[in-house]
Amino acid sequence: MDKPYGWWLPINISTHGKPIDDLINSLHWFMLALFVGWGIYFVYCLIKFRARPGHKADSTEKHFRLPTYIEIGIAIFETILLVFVSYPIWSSVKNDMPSDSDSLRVRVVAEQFAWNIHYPGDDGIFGRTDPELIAPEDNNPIGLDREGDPNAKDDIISINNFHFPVNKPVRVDLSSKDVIHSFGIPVMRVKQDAIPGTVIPVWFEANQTGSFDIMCAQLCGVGHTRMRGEITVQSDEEFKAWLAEERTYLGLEEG
Amino acid sequence: MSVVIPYVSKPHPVTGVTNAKLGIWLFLASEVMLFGALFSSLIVLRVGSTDWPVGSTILNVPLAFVNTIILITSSLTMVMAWASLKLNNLGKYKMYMGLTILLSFAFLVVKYFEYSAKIHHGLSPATSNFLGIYFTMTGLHGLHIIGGIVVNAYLWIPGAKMWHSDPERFTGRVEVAGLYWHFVDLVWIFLFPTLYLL
Amino acid sequence: MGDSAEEIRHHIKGYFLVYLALMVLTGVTVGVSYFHLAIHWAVLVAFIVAAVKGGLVAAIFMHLNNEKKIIYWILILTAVLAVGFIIPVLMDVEISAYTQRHIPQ
Amino acid sequence: MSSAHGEIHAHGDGHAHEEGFWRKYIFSTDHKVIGIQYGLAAMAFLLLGFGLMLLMRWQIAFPGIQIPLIGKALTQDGVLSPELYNQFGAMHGTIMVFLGVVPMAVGAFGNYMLPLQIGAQDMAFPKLNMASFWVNFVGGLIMLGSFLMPGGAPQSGWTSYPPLANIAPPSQTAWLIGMVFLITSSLLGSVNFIVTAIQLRAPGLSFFRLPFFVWTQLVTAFLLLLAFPPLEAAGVLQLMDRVAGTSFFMPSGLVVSGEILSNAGGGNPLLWQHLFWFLAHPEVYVLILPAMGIVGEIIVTNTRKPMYGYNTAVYAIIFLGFMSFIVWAHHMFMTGMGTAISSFFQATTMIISIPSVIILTIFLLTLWGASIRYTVPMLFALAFLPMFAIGGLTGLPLGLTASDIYLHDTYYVIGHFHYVVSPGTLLALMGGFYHWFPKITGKMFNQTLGKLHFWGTFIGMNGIFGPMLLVGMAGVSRRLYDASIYQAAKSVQPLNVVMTYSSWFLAAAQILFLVNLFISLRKPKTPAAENPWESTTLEWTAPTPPLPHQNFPVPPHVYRGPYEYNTTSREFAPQALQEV
Ligand code: HEA
Ligand code: HEA
Ligand code: CUA
Ligand SMILES: [Cu+2]
Repeated sequence: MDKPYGWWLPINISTHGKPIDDLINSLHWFMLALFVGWGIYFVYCLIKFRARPGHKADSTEKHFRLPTYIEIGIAIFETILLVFVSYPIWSSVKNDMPSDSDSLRVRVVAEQFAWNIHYPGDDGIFGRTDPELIAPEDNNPIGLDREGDPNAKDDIISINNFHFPVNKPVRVDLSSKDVIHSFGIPVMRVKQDAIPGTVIPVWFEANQTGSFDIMCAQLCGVGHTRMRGEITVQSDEEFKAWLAEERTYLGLEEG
Repeated sequence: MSVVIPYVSKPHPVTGVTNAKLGIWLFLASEVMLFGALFSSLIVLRVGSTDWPVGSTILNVPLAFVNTIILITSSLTMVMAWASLKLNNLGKYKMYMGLTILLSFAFLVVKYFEYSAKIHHGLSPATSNFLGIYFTMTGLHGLHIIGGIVVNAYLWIPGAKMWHSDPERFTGRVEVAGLYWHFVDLVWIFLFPTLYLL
Repeated sequence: MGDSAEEIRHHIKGYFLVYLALMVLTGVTVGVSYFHLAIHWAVLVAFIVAAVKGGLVAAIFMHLNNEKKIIYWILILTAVLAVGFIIPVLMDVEISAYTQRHIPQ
Repeated sequence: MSSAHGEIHAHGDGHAHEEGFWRKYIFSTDHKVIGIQYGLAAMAFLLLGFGLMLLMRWQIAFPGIQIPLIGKALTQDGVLSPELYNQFGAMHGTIMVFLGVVPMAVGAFGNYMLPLQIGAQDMAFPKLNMASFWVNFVGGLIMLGSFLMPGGAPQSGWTSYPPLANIAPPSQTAWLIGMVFLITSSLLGSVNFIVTAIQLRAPGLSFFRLPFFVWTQLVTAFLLLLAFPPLEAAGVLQLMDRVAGTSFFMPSGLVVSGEILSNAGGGNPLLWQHLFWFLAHPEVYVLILPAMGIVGEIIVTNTRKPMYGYNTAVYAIIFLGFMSFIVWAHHMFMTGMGTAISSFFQATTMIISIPSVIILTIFLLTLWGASIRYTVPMLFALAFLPMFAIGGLTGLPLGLTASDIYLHDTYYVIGHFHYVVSPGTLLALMGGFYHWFPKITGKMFNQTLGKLHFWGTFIGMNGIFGPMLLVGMAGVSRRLYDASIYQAAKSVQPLNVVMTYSSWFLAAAQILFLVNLFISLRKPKTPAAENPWESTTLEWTAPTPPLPHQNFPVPPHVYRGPYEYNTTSREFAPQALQEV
């Protein structure tokens, strides 16, 4: 396939992204048509009706129908886009949360200036977290209660490295430790602000492997520019292998 | 030769109001948006909070009650000041206007005691969002009171000279000052229950 | 507003009556607050009373009971916008079903 | 006219002797002097805002490379630091919007032209008018002062989102105080404008005889009057958060650089965004409406025929103004908004695009059957149409949640609104400048330099903002100090270089403007400046320049609609003209 990034939309590796791209593209064709249409008329007027000897402005009261029809047309087209295109996409993005059974569920906790990815481990249950316990130095940037909470024992925390399997829905519970960030993955057609004090669910499913950028899309301070994460979409086996690596790296016993 | 601006004392034939009257109402409209936004914020914060106290458990209702009485009374004296001018009675005007100013000071004094009591008990805006919004809104309202005092004080003595040159315009000014003052009173009428009683 | 001395005197009676009403109503709000009604009732009562009081001040003291059209239009516009602000905000901030708020991260 | 002239000047001079320098030029209550004061201040701020951006653009195009010449003055290694980048970005936005374009469009053009166009002697409240300028001036000084504060200028973006803004360096407090001043100034100003436009119209000047520009100013004034207070409230709340330790915008348990913040919590960051955008969306129409007004005046004058569907245009403007109050949350689609509310705001956003389309269509149809004179102001006005069209059209994908998911906070947004504010509004303002310069100064400017300025500006701006849309499409986030670490940005880096060179080109074009300004001012007064475009509206029947205070030797009376070109036996029939 062609190179992933260019001067227009980059490749889309998400299952829900296609309609979004179609909307953006068709909308731009529509805009172009309007602009060129009007533009032609515009330029025509500029030439035809330029002031010149013997040419006099015609001030008689006129009424043109066509523009009114065009305006109505624009209104109708916008309504269609809104009701039949934008609304369905948005509601699926917002409501079709995959069930925990057939999806990978992770927490993403944004902070100045990194993305903390929190995997529940084999038990599939997120351990309790508590701001008091935050200790970046011993791999605990989100205050996971490893001692107190049994569910936390097998939890895996990865910083800026977000691995997940291809062809499997991923549900992210997005939150922030400090200020507002925005979890943006261009190739995944995903963007969601991380609002401190709230947890916002986001879902997506990749249909292609590879590794791509996570960009922070909301000004979050001096490090906003380098708040770069990386998603690595891989086969289920590779993903499992990676989890195991992480587990040993973190010195956790098998779940 | 200098500017002649129409409709400063006589109302505009079509709109039926003087410039000042239209102006003050526009200003009050913006004030409505200002306090409207603050009340909205209060609602948002309150609905969003899990531990919003009942005002009366923290704030001093009797003092606020007294202040309500004071403010309402000052509204009455204010409108009476205007009415006295309408009845061509400058003396009465001065009396009522004087009373209004007096009452406004009384209001501020009571507020002062209220605030200092809070601070004394170590209750500051930082203690909770309830106290935060309480100090913010009553504080802003207090500033409006002070503004009103300044205007009224001016109209009370120095500004009153105009009564002899252009009584109509002066009466208009007093009416405008009155509108502002009643609005400040009106805001308090809503602040009192929302902050102190609920 | 009427301008003849007669009407003014008549108005003045009105002012004092309104004043009394305001006093009484203030008493009512405070009185009610001691019954410790269920919150929504308390809010309702408090708001109604406040609205009546505010209405009186606006209508009589501020002469809104007979004011020029243009003033009414300005105030209507303002009221519409104020309401048009708070309703969507409340819907978004609190009733938004897609964010679970106040969960410590 | 000219016969009355000598006697008029006698008035003018006689008057000049009455007041001293200070009353006449500094603390003047004359709307014309105040207008010029606003204009000069705004121009300075526009150039400053541009200057800041030139530095930023260098860093964007050549990340980590020393800024030529002045680099060393900013940082010791001569490379723009990320801190400075954020400060300049935030201040560029703040200055351009609140201290540049609005004071220019409303403070300068509105103040100067509104009373003249309605045949009034001055604003309804001249002293208030002076006050509003000086309050605005103080606000501007505070904003400038913030650059010198410890920790540097405000750096949380012009949107100042908490919690970031709450934990920002002290200068953020200055930003808030400065905003309170600017807001107060706008409130005073807008009250004044509305009262003036409603009460002080010359006899015979009914609402539907008002020049289009006056209508846009009237609607703008209402937007400022009713949209600004919520931001004032928000400003006060954030001020409390910062100085009094409240947490209106801060939930509990925030951990900033390892420290748990001690604030009580329970606040809501989104509350700020709602309050902010409730102002800031109407604000953007404050940026465009006066521009549309100016463009309308210029186009109609230079087409030598009445405006097509004047009444429709007026209704469209009013509708636009009203709608602009209920679309604000389209800036917040990605904050976790549900389907119900987002649908509401998508709908209103789509609806609001219609009146804009109508207005543009009206301008375009006015060209039909016209006799277009390509004067300098007309060039700017004509260019405004396609530029605003691009800016407006690119608003549509942003207005639909589905496409906004991808485009939100990318350079596409930057491209969108710069097309409306820069090649849109700024071109219109420059056009207005050339249109009214003769009446204001009694002198003519240099046509050739004017045309060069136009082409330079037009090409330069498109060279900047056209590519910007593509950069956004590639997915590059805004407010990035150094995007080069992202794959998406690498592919569009050449475009960034083009944009930066274009911005220099644009800067060069502005030098032509300034040169033209100065040489024109040093020319002698000419009668040619009386009514060079043969316009019909009232300001052109006033003496040149209009009399200090009082404007007209005798209060004008209006007998006809605003744009009677070739409708009578005359080529053009001024509004104040009785017999034909
Ligand atoms: C003057 C300023 C201005 C104007 C007029 C507009 C006009 C519009 N804006 Fe824009 N907008 C901004 C300034 C402006 N905007 C700013 C500053 C921001 C960013 C703030 C920030 O985040 O920092 C922004 C951001 C912004 C967003 C948020 C994007 C995001 O953050 O994700 C959205 C979303 O809906 C939006 C939508 C619109 C729409 C639908 C219009 C509509 O009103 C447009 C209607 C106009 C048209 C539809 C054009 C019609 C013309 C024709 C069809 C004729 C065409 C042809 C010829 C004449 C040749 N704008
Ligand atoms: C009115 C608003 C306005 C205007 C006019 C401009 C004008 C320009 N802007 Fe700006 N811009 C903003 C408002 C504006 N901007 C805002 C709100 C932001 C977001 C900030 C944030 O992220 O918080 C932004 C952000 C922004 C960015 C993104 C930064 C980032 O995200 O990291 C960039 C990047 O190139 C940019 C560039 C420019 C350029 C090159 C111009 C040029 O067009 C400048 C042209 C200027 C001139 C040509 C001077 C003209 C004036 C005169 C010569 C006097 C004229 C005289 C009369 C009219 C009488 N702007
Ligand atoms: Cu995190 Cu920007
Ligand atoms: Cu907007």
